[in-house]
Amino acid sequence: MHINAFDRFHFHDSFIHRLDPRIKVVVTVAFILSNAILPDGSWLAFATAWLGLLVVNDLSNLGLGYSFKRSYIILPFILVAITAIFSPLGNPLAEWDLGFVTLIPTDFGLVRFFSVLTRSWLSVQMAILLVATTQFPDLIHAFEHLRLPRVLTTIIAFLYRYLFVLTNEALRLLRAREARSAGLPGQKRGGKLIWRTKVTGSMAGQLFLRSYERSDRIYNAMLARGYTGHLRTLNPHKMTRADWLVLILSLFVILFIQFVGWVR
Amino acid sequence: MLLAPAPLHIPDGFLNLVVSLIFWAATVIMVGLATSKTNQTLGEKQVPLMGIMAAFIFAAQMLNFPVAGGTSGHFLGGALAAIVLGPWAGILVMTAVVAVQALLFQDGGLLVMGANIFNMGIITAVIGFGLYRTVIGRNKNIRLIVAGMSAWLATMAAALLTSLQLWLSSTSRLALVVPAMLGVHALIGIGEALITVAALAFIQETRPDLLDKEATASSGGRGWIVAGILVSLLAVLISPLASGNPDGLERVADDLGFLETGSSKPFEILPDYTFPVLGDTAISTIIAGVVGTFILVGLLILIGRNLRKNRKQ
Amino acid sequence: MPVKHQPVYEITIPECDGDVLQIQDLHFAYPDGHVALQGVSLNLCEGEKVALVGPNGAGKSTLMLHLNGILREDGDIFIGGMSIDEQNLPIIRAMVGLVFQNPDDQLFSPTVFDDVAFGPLHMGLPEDEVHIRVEEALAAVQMNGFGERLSHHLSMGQKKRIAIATVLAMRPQILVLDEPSAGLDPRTRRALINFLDELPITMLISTHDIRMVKELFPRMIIMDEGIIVADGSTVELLNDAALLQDHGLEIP
Amino acid sequence: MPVKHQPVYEITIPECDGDVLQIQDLHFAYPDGHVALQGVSLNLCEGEKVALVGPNGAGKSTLMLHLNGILREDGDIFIGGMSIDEQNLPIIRAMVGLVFQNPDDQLFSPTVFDDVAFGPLHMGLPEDEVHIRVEEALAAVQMNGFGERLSHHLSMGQKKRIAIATVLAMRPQILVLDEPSAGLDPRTRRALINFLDELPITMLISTHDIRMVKELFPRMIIMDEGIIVADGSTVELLNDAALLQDHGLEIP
Ligand SMILES: Nc1ncnc2c1ncn2[C@@H]1O[C@H](COP(=O)(O)OP(=O)(O)OP(=O)(O)O)[C@@H](O)[C@H]1O
Ligand SMILES: Nc1ncnc2c1ncn2[C@@H]1O[C@H](COP(=O)(O)OP(=O)(O)OP(=O)(O)O)[C@@H](O)[C@H]1O
Ligand SMILES: [Mg+2]
Ligand SMILES: [Mg+2]
Repeated sequence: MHINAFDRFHFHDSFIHRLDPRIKVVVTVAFILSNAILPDGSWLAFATAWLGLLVVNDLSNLGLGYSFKRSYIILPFILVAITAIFSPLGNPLAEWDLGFVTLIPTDFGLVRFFSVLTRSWLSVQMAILLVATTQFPDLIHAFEHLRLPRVLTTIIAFLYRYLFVLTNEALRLLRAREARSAGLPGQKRGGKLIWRTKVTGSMAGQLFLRSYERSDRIYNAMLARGYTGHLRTLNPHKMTRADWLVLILSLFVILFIQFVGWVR
Repeated sequence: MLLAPAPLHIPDGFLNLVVSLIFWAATVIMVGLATSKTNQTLGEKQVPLMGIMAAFIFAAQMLNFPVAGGTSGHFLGGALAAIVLGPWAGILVMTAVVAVQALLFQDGGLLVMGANIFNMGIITAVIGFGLYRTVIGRNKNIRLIVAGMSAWLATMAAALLTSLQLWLSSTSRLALVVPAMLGVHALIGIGEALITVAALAFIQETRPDLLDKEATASSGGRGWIVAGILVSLLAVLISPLASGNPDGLERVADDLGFLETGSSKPFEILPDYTFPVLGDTAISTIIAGVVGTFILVGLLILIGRNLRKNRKQ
Repeated sequence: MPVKHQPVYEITIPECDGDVLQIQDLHFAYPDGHVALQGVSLNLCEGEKVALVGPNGAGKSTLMLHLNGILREDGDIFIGGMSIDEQNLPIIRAMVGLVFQNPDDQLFSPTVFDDVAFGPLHMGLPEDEVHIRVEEALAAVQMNGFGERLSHHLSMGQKKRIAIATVLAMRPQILVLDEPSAGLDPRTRRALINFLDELPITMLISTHDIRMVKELFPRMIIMDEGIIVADGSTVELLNDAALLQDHGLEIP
Repeated sequence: MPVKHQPVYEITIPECDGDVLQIQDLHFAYPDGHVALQGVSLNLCEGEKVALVGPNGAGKSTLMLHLNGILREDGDIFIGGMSIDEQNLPIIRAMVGLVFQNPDDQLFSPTVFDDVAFGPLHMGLPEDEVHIRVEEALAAVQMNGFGERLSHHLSMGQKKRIAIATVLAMRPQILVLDEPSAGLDPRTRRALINFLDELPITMLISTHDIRMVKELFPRMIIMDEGIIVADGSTVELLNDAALLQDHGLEIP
C-alpha cells in the first residue's frame, strides 16, 4: 500500500538539503515560470534546463536519474495534449479520415505537442527535487515567510499532520471491505450495484465522521501536549551568505536558459 | 495506483502563461475573500477543523469506485466540502487540498495551480453550494436530490472549464477535448453525486447537529444562490455549444487572434517579442523576455499585496 | 490433549501435510523497506487449533494479513490447496475469516447490523439467511440488541466483539484471529475461550495471553523477527524457560 | 502494601480529601444521546496508585477523557484544586498525562521522534533538553532507536509503547493510562509494571488485567454502567466473589 508515498522527502545530507527552504521555493517557481515562457521548439534551451536539473540531482546526492524516474506522473495527461498535434495553425502533414472525424496533423501542432510535453516534464522534475530535498514542515514555514496568508498555511500544516492519520483511516476502511468481500463458488457475489454504491457512500460518511470526531480527539491530544497555534520545528531558518549566493547564481542560470531560448 | 492523478489536475506546461495568470488572479481574489470571510465567521478553533476536513477530502479521494470499463473514478469532494462546511470554508479547504497535491505529489503543477484551484475548488463550491442553498430547510429527500445534482453538475463544469483552458492554451483541440472530457466526467460525476448523497445521508443520520449548524452559521447569503444558478446555466449552455459546434467557436477565437496568443506570444505589450527601440535583433528579443518576466512577477506581487491589505481592513 | 513428545525447537510435522493451510518460505517487506517476514513456513491441518505467539513486532499480524490476501508477496501460500490469486480470492475470503488486531480496522459500516451483514450480503445470501446469521453471530459475542447502534460509537471492548461477530457471520472454515482477547473484560474473555473451544473449525490465533494459550491450544508457534523459532506442543514449549526468555515471553 | 480493613462496597475515603483529583457527581452523555456516566464521584491523593476496572462499556474511557478536559460536562472536577475551564486547561494538560486506549488516537506526527518531542517542544524546552527527554521516554518503553521510524508504520504493541512515551516525555504529575498493558508482549508488560511501580507519581489506570492490579495497585475502583459500584482495598474487593461476578470480573 502506498502510505509511505506520503513523505517524498529523502533522508540524504547534501548542500541542497541544507539550503534555506525559501531559496528553494523561489528558484523552483522561477524555473517553472521560465519553462512556461520559453517559446515552442526552443530545444536547445530545454536541453540546457535539463542539464541544470541533472546538476541539481547530482548535488543533492540523489543520483542523476532520481527526478527523471519519478516524472512519469504527467503521463496520463499526454492524452490530452495529443490533440494539439491536429492544430488548425501550420501546414498539414497528412490527413487521416476516421469516418466520424478527419484528423489533420500539422507541423506547428507537432512542435507544439512536444514543447508542451517537454515543459511539463522539466517542471515536474524541479518540483520533485524541491520536495525530495525539503521537509514538508520546512516548506510550509518557507511559505509563511513568503507571506502566504496564515489561515491557509495553518490549514495546510494541519492537512499535512492529519494526512497520515486519515489516509490510513481510508486505507483501513478499504482494507476492511476487501477482507470481507467474499464469494461462494458458483454464486453471484458483490450484491446489488445500488447496495455497493451505498456502502461506498457510507464509507465516505464514516470517514467524515471519524475524521470529525478524531479531529476533536487529536486536536485535544495536541493541546494536551502544549500546542498553542504554532507548529514548532527544530530548524532556525536563517538566510546565510551561501543561500543568497545560490539564489543569485540560480537566477542567472535561468536567465541564461531564457537567453538560449530566445536567440534564434 | 491509488494516487494516480485525476484527469482534472493539470500539470505545469499544459497551460500557457496568459491563461495561467488570469486564473491565478481570479483564484487569488476568491481565496483572499474566503480568508477574510472565514476569519470573520469562524473562530481560531475552526482552523484545525478545516485542516482536518482538507485531509478528509484528500483521504476520501482514495475511496475509488468502479466506473464502466475497468477505469475507476475518484471523488473530488468540492461540492461536499462546500455543502458541509459552507462555501468560503469549502474554498479554503479545497485550496489546501490542491496545493498539497501539487506540492507533495506533483499532482497538478505550480504555475497552473491557480487554474486547478479555480476548477476544482471555486467552481465546485459555487455550483455545489449555490444550488444546495436553494433547498436548505426543505425536506430531507429534496435536499439530498439537489445535493446529488449539484455534485454532478459541479464535476461537469470543472471538466468543461479544464477543457476550455487547455484549448485556450492551444494544448488541445476543442473538438476533441470537450467531448472526451465531458464524456468521461459524466460518468465520474455520477459516482461523485452518489457518494456525496450517501455521505450526506450518513451525516444526517448520525450527527444531524453538524449539518444544520454548519450550513446556517457559515454559509454565504443569497448571492450564492444567484451565482450558483448563473454559473450552472452557463455551464449547461456552453457545453453543447462547445461540443456540438467546436469549429465555430474555434474560428471565432482564431479570428480574434486568441489561439496565436495562446500558443507563443505571452506578451502582447511587447509586439513580436522585440524591444521597439532596439530594432529586430536577438538582444532586443532577450531584453523583451526579461522585461516581460519582471512585469509579470511584479504584477503577481502587486495582486498578492493588495489582497493582503484588503484582508486586514 | 493429544500431545506427542518430540524434541523442542524442531518443527512439528503434522500428520496431514497441511491440507487446510500451507505456507512455504514466505518473505515480506513493507513498502517503506522494512522487512517483516523472512522465510516463514507453516502447515495447518483440518480442525487444528494453533496459537501464534511472539514479542511485539515479531510479524504475527503481518503473517495473518497474508492469509486472506490483504498482503501478497512471493512465497507460496495454499489455502485448501488453492493458491492466492485474483481468481481464487473471493472464495478464499469466504473460507478464511480474518479478525484484525484493531477493531477500528474491521468496522466500516454505519450500524452494527450493516457491518455484520456485509459479509453474508456480499456472498449473495438471501435476506432471511442474512438475518439469521447476524442474529447468531451477535449472540455468540453477547451483543444481541446492539444491531442499531453505530459501530463507531462503541467502547473498545464492544467494538472488538462486533469485529469478531462480522467474521463469524460468514461461517468461515478457517478462523484467523489477531489478539482476540485484548481489551475484553474478564467475563467476555472467558466466554470467548469457551466459544472457541467448542467451535469445531481450524483456527490460528495470535495472542499475548499465555494462559489462554495453555488452556485452549494444543499446538503453539513462536515467532520472532519475522521467522518461526519454534513450533510444537504447547506444554513442552512452555516448559522451556530459556526459549521463552529469549523471545520476550514469560510463564504466567 | 498499606491495606486498611474496611467494609467492602463502601467508598474508601482517603485520608487527604482528594488534593490531587476530586470528582463530584459527574454525568455525561455522548452527542448521539447515549448516557455513559451517571454520577461518578472520586478522590485521588498525592502519590496514590489506583486501578479502574469494570466490564466493556462501563464508562472507564469516558471518565478518563474528562480528566484533562477532552470531554467536558456539568459536574465538578478539580485537578490540584483547579476547576477545568478554558483558562486552567493549559496548566491542567501539562499536569495530567493521558494515554488513550487506542494508540492511533495518540500518535499524529510523521516520525516517532516528532511525536515524542511534540510535547516537550511545545512546552518551550531548549533543544538539548528535548533530545534528552525523548531519549529517556523511549528508553522507558524499550523503544530506543525507533526515533526515525514512522509512527503509523509500527506494530500495535510498538504503537502502544510509543503512545506511553509521548506522555512520559512531558513528565506529568498525574498519569492517566487507559489499558496500558493491552497488546503488550509479556516481557514489555512486565517492564511496564516495574516501571510504573517505581514511578513516584499519582496514577489512575484502567485495565482488564486483574493480575497487574493485584501486583501494583493497593486501591481499586470498580465501575459498571456509568457509576462506581465499589472503591476500596484491592485485596478485599478481589476476595468478594459475588461482587466480581456481578460486574463481569473474574479472579484470575
Ligand atoms: N505498515 C507498516 N509499514 C512498515 N512497517 C510495518 C508496518 N506495520 C508493521 N511494520 C513493522 O513490521 C514488523 C512486524 O509487525 P507486525 O505488526 O506484524 O508485528 P506483530 O507481531 O503483530 O506485533 P504486535 O504483537 O505488537 O501486534 C514490525 O517491526 C513493525 O514495525
Ligand atoms: N463516541 C461515542 N458515542 C456514543 N456512545 C459512546 C461513544 N463511545 C463510547 N460510547 C458508549 O459509552 C459507554 C461507555 O463507553 P467507554 O468507552 O467509556 O467504556 P469502557 O469502560 O472504556 O469500555 P472498554 O473496557 O470496552 O474500553 C458504552 O456503552 C459505549 O457504547
Ligand atoms: Mg500485531
Ligand atoms: Mg475503554
